[in-house]
Amino acid sequence: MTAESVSADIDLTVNAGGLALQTPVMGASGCCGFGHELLRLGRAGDVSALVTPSLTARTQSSDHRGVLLEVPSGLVSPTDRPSLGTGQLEATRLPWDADGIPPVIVSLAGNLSGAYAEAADQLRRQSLMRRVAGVEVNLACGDRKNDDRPFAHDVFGATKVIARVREQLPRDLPLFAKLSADVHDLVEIARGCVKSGATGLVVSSPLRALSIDLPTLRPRLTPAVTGLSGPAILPITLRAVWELRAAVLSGRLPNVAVVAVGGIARASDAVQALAAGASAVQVGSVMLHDPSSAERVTTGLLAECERLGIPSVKDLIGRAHHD
Amino acid sequence: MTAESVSADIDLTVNAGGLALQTPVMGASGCCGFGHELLRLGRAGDVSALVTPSLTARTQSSDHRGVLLEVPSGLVSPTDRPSLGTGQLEATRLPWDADGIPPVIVSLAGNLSGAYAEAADQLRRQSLMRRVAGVEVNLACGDRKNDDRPFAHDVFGATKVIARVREQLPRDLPLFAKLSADVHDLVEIARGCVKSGATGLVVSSPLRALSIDLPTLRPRLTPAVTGLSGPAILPITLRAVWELRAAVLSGRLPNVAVVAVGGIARASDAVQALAAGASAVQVGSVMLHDPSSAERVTTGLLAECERLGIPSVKDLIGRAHHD
Amino acid sequence: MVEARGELIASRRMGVFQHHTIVVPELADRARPGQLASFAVGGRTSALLGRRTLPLAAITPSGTYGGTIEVVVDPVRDAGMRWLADLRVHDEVDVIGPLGRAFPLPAHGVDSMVLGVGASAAPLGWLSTALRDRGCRVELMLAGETDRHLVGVIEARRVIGTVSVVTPGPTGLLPVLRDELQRTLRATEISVVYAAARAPELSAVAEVARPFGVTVQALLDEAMPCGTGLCGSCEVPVTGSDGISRTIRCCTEGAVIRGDLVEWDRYVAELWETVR
Amino acid sequence: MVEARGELIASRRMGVFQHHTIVVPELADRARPGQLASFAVGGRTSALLGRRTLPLAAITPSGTYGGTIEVVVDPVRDAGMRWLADLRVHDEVDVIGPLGRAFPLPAHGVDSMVLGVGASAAPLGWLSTALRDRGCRVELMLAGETDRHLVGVIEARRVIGTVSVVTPGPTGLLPVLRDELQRTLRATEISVVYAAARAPELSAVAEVARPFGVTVQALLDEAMPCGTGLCGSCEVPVTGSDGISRTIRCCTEGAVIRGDLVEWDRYVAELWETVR
Ligand SMILES: Cc1cc2nc3c(=O)[nH]c(=O)nc-3n(C[C@H](O)[C@H](O)[C@H](O)COP(=O)(O)OP(=O)(O)OC[C@H]3O[C@@H](n4cnc5c(N)ncnc54)[C@H](O)[C@@H]3O)c2cc1C
Ligand SMILES: Cc1cc2nc3c(=O)[nH]c(=O)nc-3n(C[C@H](O)[C@H](O)[C@H](O)COP(=O)(O)OP(=O)(O)OC[C@H]3O[C@@H](n4cnc5c(N)ncnc54)[C@H](O)[C@@H]3O)c2cc1C
Ligand SMILES: Cc1cc2nc3c(=O)[nH]c(=O)nc-3n(C[C@H](O)[C@H](O)[C@H](O)COP(=O)(O)O)c2cc1C
Ligand SMILES: Cc1cc2nc3c(=O)[nH]c(=O)nc-3n(C[C@H](O)[C@H](O)[C@H](O)COP(=O)(O)O)c2cc1C
Ligand code: FES
Ligand code: FES
Repeated sequence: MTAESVSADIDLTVNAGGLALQTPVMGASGCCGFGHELLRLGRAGDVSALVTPSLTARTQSSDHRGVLLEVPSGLVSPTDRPSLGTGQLEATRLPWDADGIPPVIVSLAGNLSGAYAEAADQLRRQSLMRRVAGVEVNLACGDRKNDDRPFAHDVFGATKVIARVREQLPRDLPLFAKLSADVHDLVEIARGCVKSGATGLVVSSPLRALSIDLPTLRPRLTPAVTGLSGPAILPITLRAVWELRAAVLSGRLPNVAVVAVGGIARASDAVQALAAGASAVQVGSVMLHDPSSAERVTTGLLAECERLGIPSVKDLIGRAHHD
Repeated sequence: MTAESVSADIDLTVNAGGLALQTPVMGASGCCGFGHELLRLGRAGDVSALVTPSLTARTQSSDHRGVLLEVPSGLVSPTDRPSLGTGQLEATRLPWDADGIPPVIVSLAGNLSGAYAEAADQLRRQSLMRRVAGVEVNLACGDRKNDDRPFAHDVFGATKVIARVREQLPRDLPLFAKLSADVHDLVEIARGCVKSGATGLVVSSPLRALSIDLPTLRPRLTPAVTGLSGPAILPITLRAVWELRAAVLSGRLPNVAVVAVGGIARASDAVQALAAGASAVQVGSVMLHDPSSAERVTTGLLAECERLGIPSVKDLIGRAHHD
Repeated sequence: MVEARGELIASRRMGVFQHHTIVVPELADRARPGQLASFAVGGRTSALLGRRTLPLAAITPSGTYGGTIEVVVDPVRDAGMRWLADLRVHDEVDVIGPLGRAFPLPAHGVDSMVLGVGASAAPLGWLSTALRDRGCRVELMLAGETDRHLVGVIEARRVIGTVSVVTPGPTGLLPVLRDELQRTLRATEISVVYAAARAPELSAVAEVARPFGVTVQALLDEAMPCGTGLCGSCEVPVTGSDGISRTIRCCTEGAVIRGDLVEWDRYVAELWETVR
Repeated sequence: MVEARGELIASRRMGVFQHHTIVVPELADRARPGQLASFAVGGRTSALLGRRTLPLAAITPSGTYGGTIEVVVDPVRDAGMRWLADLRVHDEVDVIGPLGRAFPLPAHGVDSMVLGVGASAAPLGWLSTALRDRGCRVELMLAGETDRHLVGVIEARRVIGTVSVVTPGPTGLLPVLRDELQRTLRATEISVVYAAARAPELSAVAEVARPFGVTVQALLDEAMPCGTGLCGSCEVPVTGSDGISRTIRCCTEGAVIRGDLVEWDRYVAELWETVR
């Protein structure tokens, strides 16, 4: 059952930070690959946009496998996975021109603001850039110049990265800053990113976490680069979205689109995220659990709109803030 | 089966910030009541110390029920529950002198540093104070002088509260600062608390969270005072404990005991928390799910020590930091 | 109050509900009508932290099967109830009980009404028998969304004689329930109503009964996520005999509460489900 | 690769393991020995996000039952496997498959050895039959912690004739397995070893086989939490034919991998369980 067959009457299209989307359900970075696997599963069309795994200026291997550990209702995994260099895009036979591949958002990572800028610069020069509908900047990476603390935890670091990436990209290309919810003042960091050119905010990256192996009693993954994702963090995601939207409404933050990521697993989660103020959601870990999740969320979203008597999913956005 | 009957050989005693404990398994604030319920269940002796629900200077009702919402592997609940005034302690027929009641730690809350100080002052004057083995300061409350942001999110606010409470209490009384893990620089806040007199740190309070009701599309609890607890947050708790212990080892933080709270549900969780650097753990939400949890964790901890060939649970503390 | 592992030994459909018989001698030997049992749900791999607390439908003290309790589960209430309903014979489940206050029984015979809605009506057959044993006249009224949402009509007819059944009219269940109750209270000498339902229906019952000076003993079948008094999630606002407002914990101080004491408007307004 | 709901139609104990037969026509009609099926575990209320990916033990293409697959589950491996093992007839489960690369079969008869450890040996009966059908001589070696950890010895004897059994000696299973394998390779003309086991045992098999110039086709029965190639958690370090190190995804590019290609030391050192 495709989303459309449920109800032709309800409008699912949204615009998130300049990005026109057929539905509010995107695929989160690193959880949907580059498109090969979803195509093979016949599920590439389930997401309204595909965010790629984070790319870096140079192809990077990693000391460890990108192993997932199972924790209650969540996954703990490394945030410094091996990554492809943006200069290598052409050579990699990505299926971005294939039928059924949705708009592609390229995620960029780095350890210095200059590295992000270089990754963006190289990306712009690739011929595949014609298929790139937007860029998402993964700010959960450690800043070499700031004791390896994540850029997303520091307003100056985050602002600088966004400004330098913005410079490298076409003026009208939607640019998303992916923030972390585990900071005490999310709005301050968000404001810095918007001022330096982000057209949208994505919350949240995996939250800093740790898991210790028994019986060795050693961390199972490197503590500095371990994150928690999955349904366990949904209430924290919702809170972060709420806070950003409330800041827009109170004037503390310029008007900017928010995209919710972190624990979205079913339609009711997506409805909550939209009501809290998100213009779209991304499904991540749950795609690993069940690759039909994006479709289930989309279909369920239609059903929820019908049940609530809402003609356009846009009418849900920010509803929790109305009296 | 009591913990002792499993193995008489293994030493479970620990010292946490000046507090001598028979086992590392304490009962978390607000999840074990004042002792009545655990006594009735025959389970008061399962915890090595009972942390009371937070008390305030004056008895406070609340606009809403202290309702728990179920989320995946967690609970979302209000952090501003109705509270008893410390001045009313005597009148409340608390069972703190009853047989089987473990050492009591009184949790204090407030909305101004002066209110915490007043609560501490009144507590000290109560005759039940003779049964109080320590004080835990719940810093997750909003600071009226700082836009209602939690004290635990602001180094100045947190430091001031701890200093003012310290002044009111006997010099040798163990004093714990209960911190929140959802800040970008936990160590900085911890350092302020230790410098102003905390002998121990407890991490973490529930994390800021939100849940939205369908079909009303309104927040189910007041967003500013909603927290997430339960196994969902365990990896975040472990990460916070690790970070504090690493800061002690690197000299960034004075040597101070850390108590882990947040998602501890079984013995392996407690082992992880101790290995990450905690001297003790507190069981919270899981006691609501199953009041035999504290005993299960304790018994399992003995078994884990046996399996690992460790004669004293103290040998586990901080083990994950050894090479 | 004891914690125990119970073993499901019989299970049958009861309309849209599921009726379970569970061996738990520790509990079966001491429970009275109106008391509750609280279950951990979802099994070892469960993401559900809250317990599910239900009125006991009946007990059989230790005998052949070593003491059983019975409960009626509404599987559509939430995922945890669904899990509970889906248990099969020989499955084990973690139970705490008996919890809370039983229906206070009159010392001598009075005219009474026993009223229940949906699965909440589960304990009313047991209660009716106890009332009849004390010489009470019992009028039984069972309400539900459809015929398949009525619990124990046939069994009740055997015990009680007159059983009236209420199903929704064009504007829903509540108006019909109110009318039927009002008519019965007018036409009889009933001095007490024992009711078991969700809060909105109980509120209506209390309101209808008030002008008649009839005492309502209401079993509040609402979410009680710990069942042991530890969490405070089940608090019910009441007006004490001193006229002062306070809250009582439904799981340990209820779930049977005198209808005239509950601040119904406040309670119903504040009620949120504790499950997604 | 398809996603489907499967219905368990038969389940029996197999020593310490559980053998399940599941109706999933979409999968049964296309799988070959060495391929995998991946299951969502824990049901609706599950806290477990990772899938459990297992080698298929057998298939029966669509017929009376509409096409079945078989798997052998080790319940003590983790809580998810326990849930899978505890499923009962008529329960439904979410399956994705067939996944990955089958054992490459020789075009004509060769002398082969088929070796498996514990529940991982599940597909080897099926594989042996396929090899025999191609005219291969098959030596079967089954290893396990105890007699109750051996899968399909009796069935295998019917198909293969000679089946040797390896259980632990005073210093564990691995030394005995090595010795037995070495002795057999010395005494026979075996040119290929098909092995299914966890990584440490497979590493030993590859090491023993290397000096004999014998090809090892190894089915890596390790955690594959998505099964579809999306997560990258199952990566195995290999040396390509170009001599350059890279990683391949066990679930989609394995789980059968040539033993001489795997960088075993690195792989085993990096292996962590993906479950608590
Ligand atoms: C069947 C019945 C009829 C009632 N009729 C009236 C009435 O007409 N007017 C009125 O003001 N109140 C009436 N009541 C209320 C009753 O008198 C008590 O006020 C009420 O039951 C006490 O409830 P409680 O929850 O406050 O106390 P509880 O602690 O529940 O009850 C106190 C004790 O009284 C016993 N008890 C309760 N009701 C009766 C009874 N009717 N006869 C003998 N013992 C009893 C209980 O078994 C219990 O042990 C009636 C109660 C019942 C159960
Ligand atoms: C039974 C057997 C015996 C082997 N003996 C030797 C050996 O003595 N020396 C050596 O260097 N390598 C040997 N090999 C390895 C073999 O020649 C290929 O190199 C290997 O199977 C290719 O594996 P792959 O994973 O790289 O490619 P794959 O993609 O798995 O295999 C490529 C294709 O070759 C087919 N195939 C695999 N093996 C054979 C075979 N033996 N005969 C015909 N077709 C085959 C498969 O069906 C497949 O379609 C043997 C393999 C098998 C299965
Ligand atoms: C296996 C895996 C790989 C990921 N890779 C990336 C990545 O490359 N870049 C990035 O910004 N986020 C990455 N993430 C984070 C997700 O995009 C998402 O922010 C996070 O998982 C929270 O969403 P979820 O709860 O829906 O999984 C990854 C997450 C997982 C589980
Ligand atoms: C019902 C409930 C009541 C609580 N009340 C308090 C409180 O009064 N004071 C406090 O500091 N923390 C309170 N907490 C937080 C717990 O002490 C603990 O920090 C938190 O729940 C995380 O631990 P857990 O995951 O083991 O539950 C409460 C938590 C719950 C669930
Ligand atoms: S359900 Fe927890 S106090 Fe009643
Ligand atoms: S198990 Fe996820 S990529 Fe293989």
